[in-house]
Amino acid sequence: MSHQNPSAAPLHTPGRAAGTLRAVLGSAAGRNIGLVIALILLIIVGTVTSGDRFTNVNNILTIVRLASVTGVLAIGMTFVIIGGGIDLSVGSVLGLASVVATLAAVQLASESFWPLMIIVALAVGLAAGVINGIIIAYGNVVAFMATLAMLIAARGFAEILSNRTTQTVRVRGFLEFSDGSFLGIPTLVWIFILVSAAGWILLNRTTFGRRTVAIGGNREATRLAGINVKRHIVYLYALGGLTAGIAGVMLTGRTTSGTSTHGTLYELDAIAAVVVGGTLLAGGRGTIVGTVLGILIFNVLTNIFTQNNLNTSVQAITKGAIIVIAVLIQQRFAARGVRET
Amino acid sequence: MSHQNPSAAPLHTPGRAAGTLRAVLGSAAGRNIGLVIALILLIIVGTVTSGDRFTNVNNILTIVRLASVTGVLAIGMTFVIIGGGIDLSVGSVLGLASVVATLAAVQLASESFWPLMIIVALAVGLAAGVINGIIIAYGNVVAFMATLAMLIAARGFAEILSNRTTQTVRVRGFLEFSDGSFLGIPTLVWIFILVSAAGWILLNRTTFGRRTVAIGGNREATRLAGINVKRHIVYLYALGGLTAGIAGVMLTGRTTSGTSTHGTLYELDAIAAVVVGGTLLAGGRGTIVGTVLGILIFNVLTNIFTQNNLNTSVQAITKGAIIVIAVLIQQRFAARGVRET
Amino acid sequence: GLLVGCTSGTTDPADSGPTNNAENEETGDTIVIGFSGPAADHGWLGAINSAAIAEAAKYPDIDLRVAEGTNDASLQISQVEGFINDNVDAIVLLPTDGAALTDVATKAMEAGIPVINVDREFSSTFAARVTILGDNYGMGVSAGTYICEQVGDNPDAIIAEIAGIDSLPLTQDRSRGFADALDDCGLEVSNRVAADFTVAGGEAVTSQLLSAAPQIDAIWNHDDDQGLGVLAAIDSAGRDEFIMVGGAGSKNAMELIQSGDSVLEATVIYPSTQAADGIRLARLVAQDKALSDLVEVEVPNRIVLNAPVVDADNVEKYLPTAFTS
Amino acid sequence: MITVDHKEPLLEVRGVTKSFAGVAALKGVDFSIVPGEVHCVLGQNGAGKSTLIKVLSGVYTPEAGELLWQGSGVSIADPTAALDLGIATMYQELDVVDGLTIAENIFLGHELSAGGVLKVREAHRRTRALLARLGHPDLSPSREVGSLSPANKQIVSMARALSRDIKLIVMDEPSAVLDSEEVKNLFRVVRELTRDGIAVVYISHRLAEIREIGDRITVIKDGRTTASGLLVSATPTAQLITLMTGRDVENVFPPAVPIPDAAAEMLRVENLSVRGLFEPVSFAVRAGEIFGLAGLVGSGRSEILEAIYGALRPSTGEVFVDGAPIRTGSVPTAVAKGIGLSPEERKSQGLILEQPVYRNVTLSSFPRFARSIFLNEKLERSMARTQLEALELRPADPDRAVGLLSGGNQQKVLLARWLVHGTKVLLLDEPTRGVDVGARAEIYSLIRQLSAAGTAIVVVSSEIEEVLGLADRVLVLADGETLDIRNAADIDESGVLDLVMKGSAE
Ligand SMILES: Nc1ncnc2c1ncn2[C@@H]1O[C@H](COP(=O)(O)OP(=O)(O)OP(=O)(O)O)[C@@H](O)[C@H]1O
Ligand SMILES: Nc1ncnc2c1ncn2[C@@H]1O[C@H](COP(=O)(O)OP(=O)(O)OP(=O)(O)O)[C@@H](O)[C@H]1O
Ligand SMILES: [Mg+2]
Ligand SMILES: [Mg+2]
Repeated sequence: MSHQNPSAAPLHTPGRAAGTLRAVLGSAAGRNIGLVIALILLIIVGTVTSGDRFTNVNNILTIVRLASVTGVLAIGMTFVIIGGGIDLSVGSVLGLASVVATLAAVQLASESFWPLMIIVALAVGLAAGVINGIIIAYGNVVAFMATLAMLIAARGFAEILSNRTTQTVRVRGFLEFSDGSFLGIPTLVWIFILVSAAGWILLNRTTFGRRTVAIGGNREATRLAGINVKRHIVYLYALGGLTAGIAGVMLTGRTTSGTSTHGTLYELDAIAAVVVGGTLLAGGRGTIVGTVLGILIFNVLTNIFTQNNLNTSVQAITKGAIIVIAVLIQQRFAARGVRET
Repeated sequence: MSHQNPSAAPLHTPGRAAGTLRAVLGSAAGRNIGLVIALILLIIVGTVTSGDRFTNVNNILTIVRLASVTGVLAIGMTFVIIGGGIDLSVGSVLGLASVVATLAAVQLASESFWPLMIIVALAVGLAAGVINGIIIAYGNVVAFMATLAMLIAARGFAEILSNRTTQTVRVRGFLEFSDGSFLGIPTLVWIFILVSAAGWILLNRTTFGRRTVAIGGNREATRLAGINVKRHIVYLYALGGLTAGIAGVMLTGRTTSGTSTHGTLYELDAIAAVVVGGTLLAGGRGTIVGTVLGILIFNVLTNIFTQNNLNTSVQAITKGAIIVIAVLIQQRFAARGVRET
Repeated sequence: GLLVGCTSGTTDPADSGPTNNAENEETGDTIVIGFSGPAADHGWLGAINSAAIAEAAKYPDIDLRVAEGTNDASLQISQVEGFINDNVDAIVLLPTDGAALTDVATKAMEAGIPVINVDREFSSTFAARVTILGDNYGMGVSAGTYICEQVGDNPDAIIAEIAGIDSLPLTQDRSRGFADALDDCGLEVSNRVAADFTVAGGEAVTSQLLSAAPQIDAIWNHDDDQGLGVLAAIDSAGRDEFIMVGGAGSKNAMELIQSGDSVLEATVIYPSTQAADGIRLARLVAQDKALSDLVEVEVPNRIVLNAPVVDADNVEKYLPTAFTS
Repeated sequence: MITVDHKEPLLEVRGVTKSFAGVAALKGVDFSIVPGEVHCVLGQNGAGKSTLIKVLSGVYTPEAGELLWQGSGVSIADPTAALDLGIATMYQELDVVDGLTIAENIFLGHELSAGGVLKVREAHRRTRALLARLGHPDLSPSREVGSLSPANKQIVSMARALSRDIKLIVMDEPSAVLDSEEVKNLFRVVRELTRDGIAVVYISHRLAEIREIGDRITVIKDGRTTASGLLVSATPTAQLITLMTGRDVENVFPPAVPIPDAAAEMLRVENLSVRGLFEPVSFAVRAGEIFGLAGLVGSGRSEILEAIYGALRPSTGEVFVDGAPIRTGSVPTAVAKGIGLSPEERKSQGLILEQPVYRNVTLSSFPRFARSIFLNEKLERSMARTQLEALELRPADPDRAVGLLSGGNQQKVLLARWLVHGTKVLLLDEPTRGVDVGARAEIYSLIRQLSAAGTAIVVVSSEIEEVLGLADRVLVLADGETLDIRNAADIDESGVLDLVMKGSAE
């Protein structure tokens, strides 16, 4: 979908005497060096402008806690995009999941059944994802439109279910779980870490990941290699929906409430992080580490803005400029990393 | 960017005895028959549910007047998408253009200089488009990110310029122009008609249009044919920006005011209309007629909802379903029209 | 709740009329106030922000931190967490969603930071030291009552409603108040559309509404900001057989009411100075001062602002505090 | 044949070098072209022929060396510069735009227009003339190119080159997608061009074609000219092969191995048809047998393979593997039952170009090295490596992106895929398209080895000679209809063509 110059599309070039270091640099990890540098630059800016208000542990936890909800979405989105698709509905499905989870909370026979809330939310996310996937894979509807339709429909559905009110969750067990922490790290951040780790393994160490990359790289060739491409695409959107369900639980915990407006425009944040993270919008290439770095970059940026009491309009302009610069830095290094091996 | 099944990608099969009628059906126009049918179905629904409240001239003018602003955006977007790109910034650039135009109105030495407002707005749109184009074509930044950055930045810039207030336009000449009509058709609708017609000619009858299709279809081959692809891409986004400027003028006239919130999320409406209209998101194929039909379908739909006093949540769900159905009908016919020739 | 007509918030503190209290105005210890509100993507919210900032600027003892306006509850939570981390002296919070921000506000309170809850109410009373609210339900009642007075003698009167963003609780409160008031005089809403608080949105839904309803007796438009678009659509359709009542109370709307040459006959005030009041109250609370003109030695817990109807007769009185949309 | 000695060179290339990311593709190429000659450039896959072509057409800027055009130095900075000089190029990768019509493709970049407005009628008129000249008056100028077969796309590409005012036309493997009839047509046009004094640079891996059309030859090996300006008439084929490969390549087709009588029937196709594409076809292939499908382009050979493989849903018929019927219309089923396909378009249908070689090899065989869903990458690499070494992949680097390999080596990767999988039935569609002589011989002997090891093989090729040389039995078809099945030894190339001509006439 992009005007990327195809002739500039980096292919692995042959390593002659590729030392270990070089191998790493040229690998997917190497492509993320540009991002790490961008992140470090931002951290320096934060430290210089706000001193230890920026660097203290609480602030860092604030940043990662905020990052974790869209982070989980972005992990699912990474798979969908690598597989050659896009999912505009995740934010809205998140909202729907949060509404259904809070409705479930009201119905709970006993407070100790609270994990049911989570299961229900995940099921809602999964179901929405499966519907997306079926419409896209078997109905041959272009992903952009199918998930746009789901975006609109899921929001409407959430409004009807919630009667457009925000429901507060008062289920003790759930709140303690979601607001708790383990080894000093908040539950939400743990979830993000676990989802990212699972995503990394799934993408790099399983047949599922391998198929995803193959489909995004050349769908027809993958089909002719004997892989059930349509079914796999359903799985991809199901995964996207599942992460939306997880994020829905997380946001419900974080805000102790469920409402149809939860997650509005989160799809854009997730897509932006994935793309800044070096995943090709056209599919076939991407990394989980890049996505995590992309998410961190955006959230550190927002934190720096708040710390420095910047006018929101100025923030907007700066943010626009920084997105372009981040993509440029990331590209520069992606190209270099590949060329050098 | 889509999960379209390449094996299902419509290929013309060799025509054996292709009559003239068949040639038309199989041509670009033929691909729009599905859309015409979808539109007729909607009109029937409208007539059945609302009778002549729906079919009366005033209501029809209301629909097309409303359609005209996003319609103009969608014409520009059609070019950008056919050329293989995407422009997320048009809504926000529209807002910026409206703010600058109203600021200009305040500065006018004499009311009779009002066309200056229009010129200024168009210049703003054009400039934003050129910046997009340069970043994308020469900076090799993926279009999605570059225009997302522009979306954010232009909104911020508009806020600063407008000081976040809505300026009312009181320039008589401008208001008379924009609220006027000619041969019973409102000025705004005329603008939409003219822009569409110009777009049609540009796409189908000029070298610019053919090169746009070529770049979207096979960028490398187009470069090898001796065409300056990067420059052309700048032109494409400039065109997108220009239509955003025109739409900015139109919305300023329509609302008699300029504000940074004008045009919020219009990019999605425009993209949705273009894609429902049969333009491939991947580029290389699309029609202006399809886009116009797509815009009309969405606006007739909204009108029917209002006529029937539907709850917004129900509207949302119905809209989601109708988008999917429209794309399905449109695809069915696109495939058939092609196969039959 | 205690009703206090409080519309003079932005005037100079030195001569702020009946609430003047020299002791309160005296510069005290410098306090840091954190302020966070929704994205200023709307005239009324823009006015909320600028009034708050302007108010803080008047007091040399206030150091105001303004977080990026946002419509994302999660981001706003992290902003409040930031204020807690920085250990500010008070927080003025206009939540994007009251329920969603309750928990973090409670944490701030627990950390000893008084929270002033503005406009959209938390779901727990422990989450705020002071709650200052506009009266959304009351707004609907005021608008409905006014319309009943004007057209109530016609039992078949066609009443249209142009709501704001439908998924916001405040919109539902307004609509409920409106419906209840109309019910009192035997009327009901026959056509209802919802816009999005933007000028363009107001224009778009109104043009559709007008063609859906060829004859209307009265319209209530929830928001004067989108009202600009509503009026543009009405003008362009050349319709004037009805009366219209606005909402929020923008300067624009009041000027039109004053001039009397449009369908807009009245508007219901929804004060845009709530956050500015919040800043003042935060200062008083943080400096352990009391609200003047009350015998009570502490600032009250809950202040609900009035939602008066402005029409040609009393517009003079309200024009000076109206906000520019 | 013309004599070239006393003609002024049109274009001289001296010491041109070009490298990609530090890897040299051209290390010093010299040759010169005179007006009116057909100058053939030969070399193995990856020798640098296409890179050289792209230097001439302004796609790449050489790092060193010079280009002399009619005696004076020029720099060809971009495609426009080349076209302005009068150099038109038909690239190896089909370079047409699917969404445009034939006429629009032909005039892309030099549109016939008045102030930017297209002169459609004029363009159509001239397009018709060009197509007629190329022997295809049946093609309509307003037909969308996406609907054309690869062969017809090549015609459009040719018409495009001819639409310019040219002095030199460069053709990079134009015959790869053409059948023998089309190639004749092409040669007729080439002869017309040279008669008018236009020079032609012609690249092909089919040495017979060089013999037929070429005047002089330049051989490139590893980016260097090893011989330049050889007269075709004076150079024996064996010498050319040695120049190209640095060794002798003999016995192009390996001898057939007799099939043991006990050999089981591995593949049986009964009454298989796809409506509109081909009529019911039945045949059986035994273990150790190579079965060929011969016919002209568009006769439905690829579709038969695809229907067997499940990539097309058959309208009628059944497929049996090793005696048992399989569910048709599902690729995963076919693969699981032991059928493998090496598709016609290696790049777009066969390989994931950006991915490393080993992943392309193992794509169809996850169960062999994955435990549930978890990959054992060590095992995976070693399995891939074993096969790649057996096939003598060059370079033998399993981590290299497959898109960077030469055509012949890419073909080996596809063979390796099915070797790792251990298929019983292997369907090969154009297995040597674009593959050089050396690699061709290797692939032929690999195919024979595979069949000797008990695999049933079905092979499709547009080179009838190849089908006949490889196969034990051939099925001849025209327009989707089976004409005959014979032992390959009982028929020759002209016999096949006679059958086909008679078949299509009926
Ligand atoms: N764009 C590129 N980037 C990197 N390497 C390239 C590129 N193009 C070609 N090469 C490498 O340059 C060498 C020469 O390639 P080239 O395509 O010129 O060979 P060729 O002689 O045309 O082969 P074939 O007969 O297969 O067409 C090969 O090693 C190839 O991998
Ligand atoms: N791209 C295409 N789109 C639609 N129909 C096609 C296309 N290519 C070929 N056909 C039609 O399909 C039938 C079989 O074509 P195909 O080219 O696959 O046969 P083939 O014998 O495999 O020839 P090839 O040598 O090109 O592989 C013919 O009727 C042909 O016209
Ligand atoms: Mg080549
Ligand atoms: Mg074929």
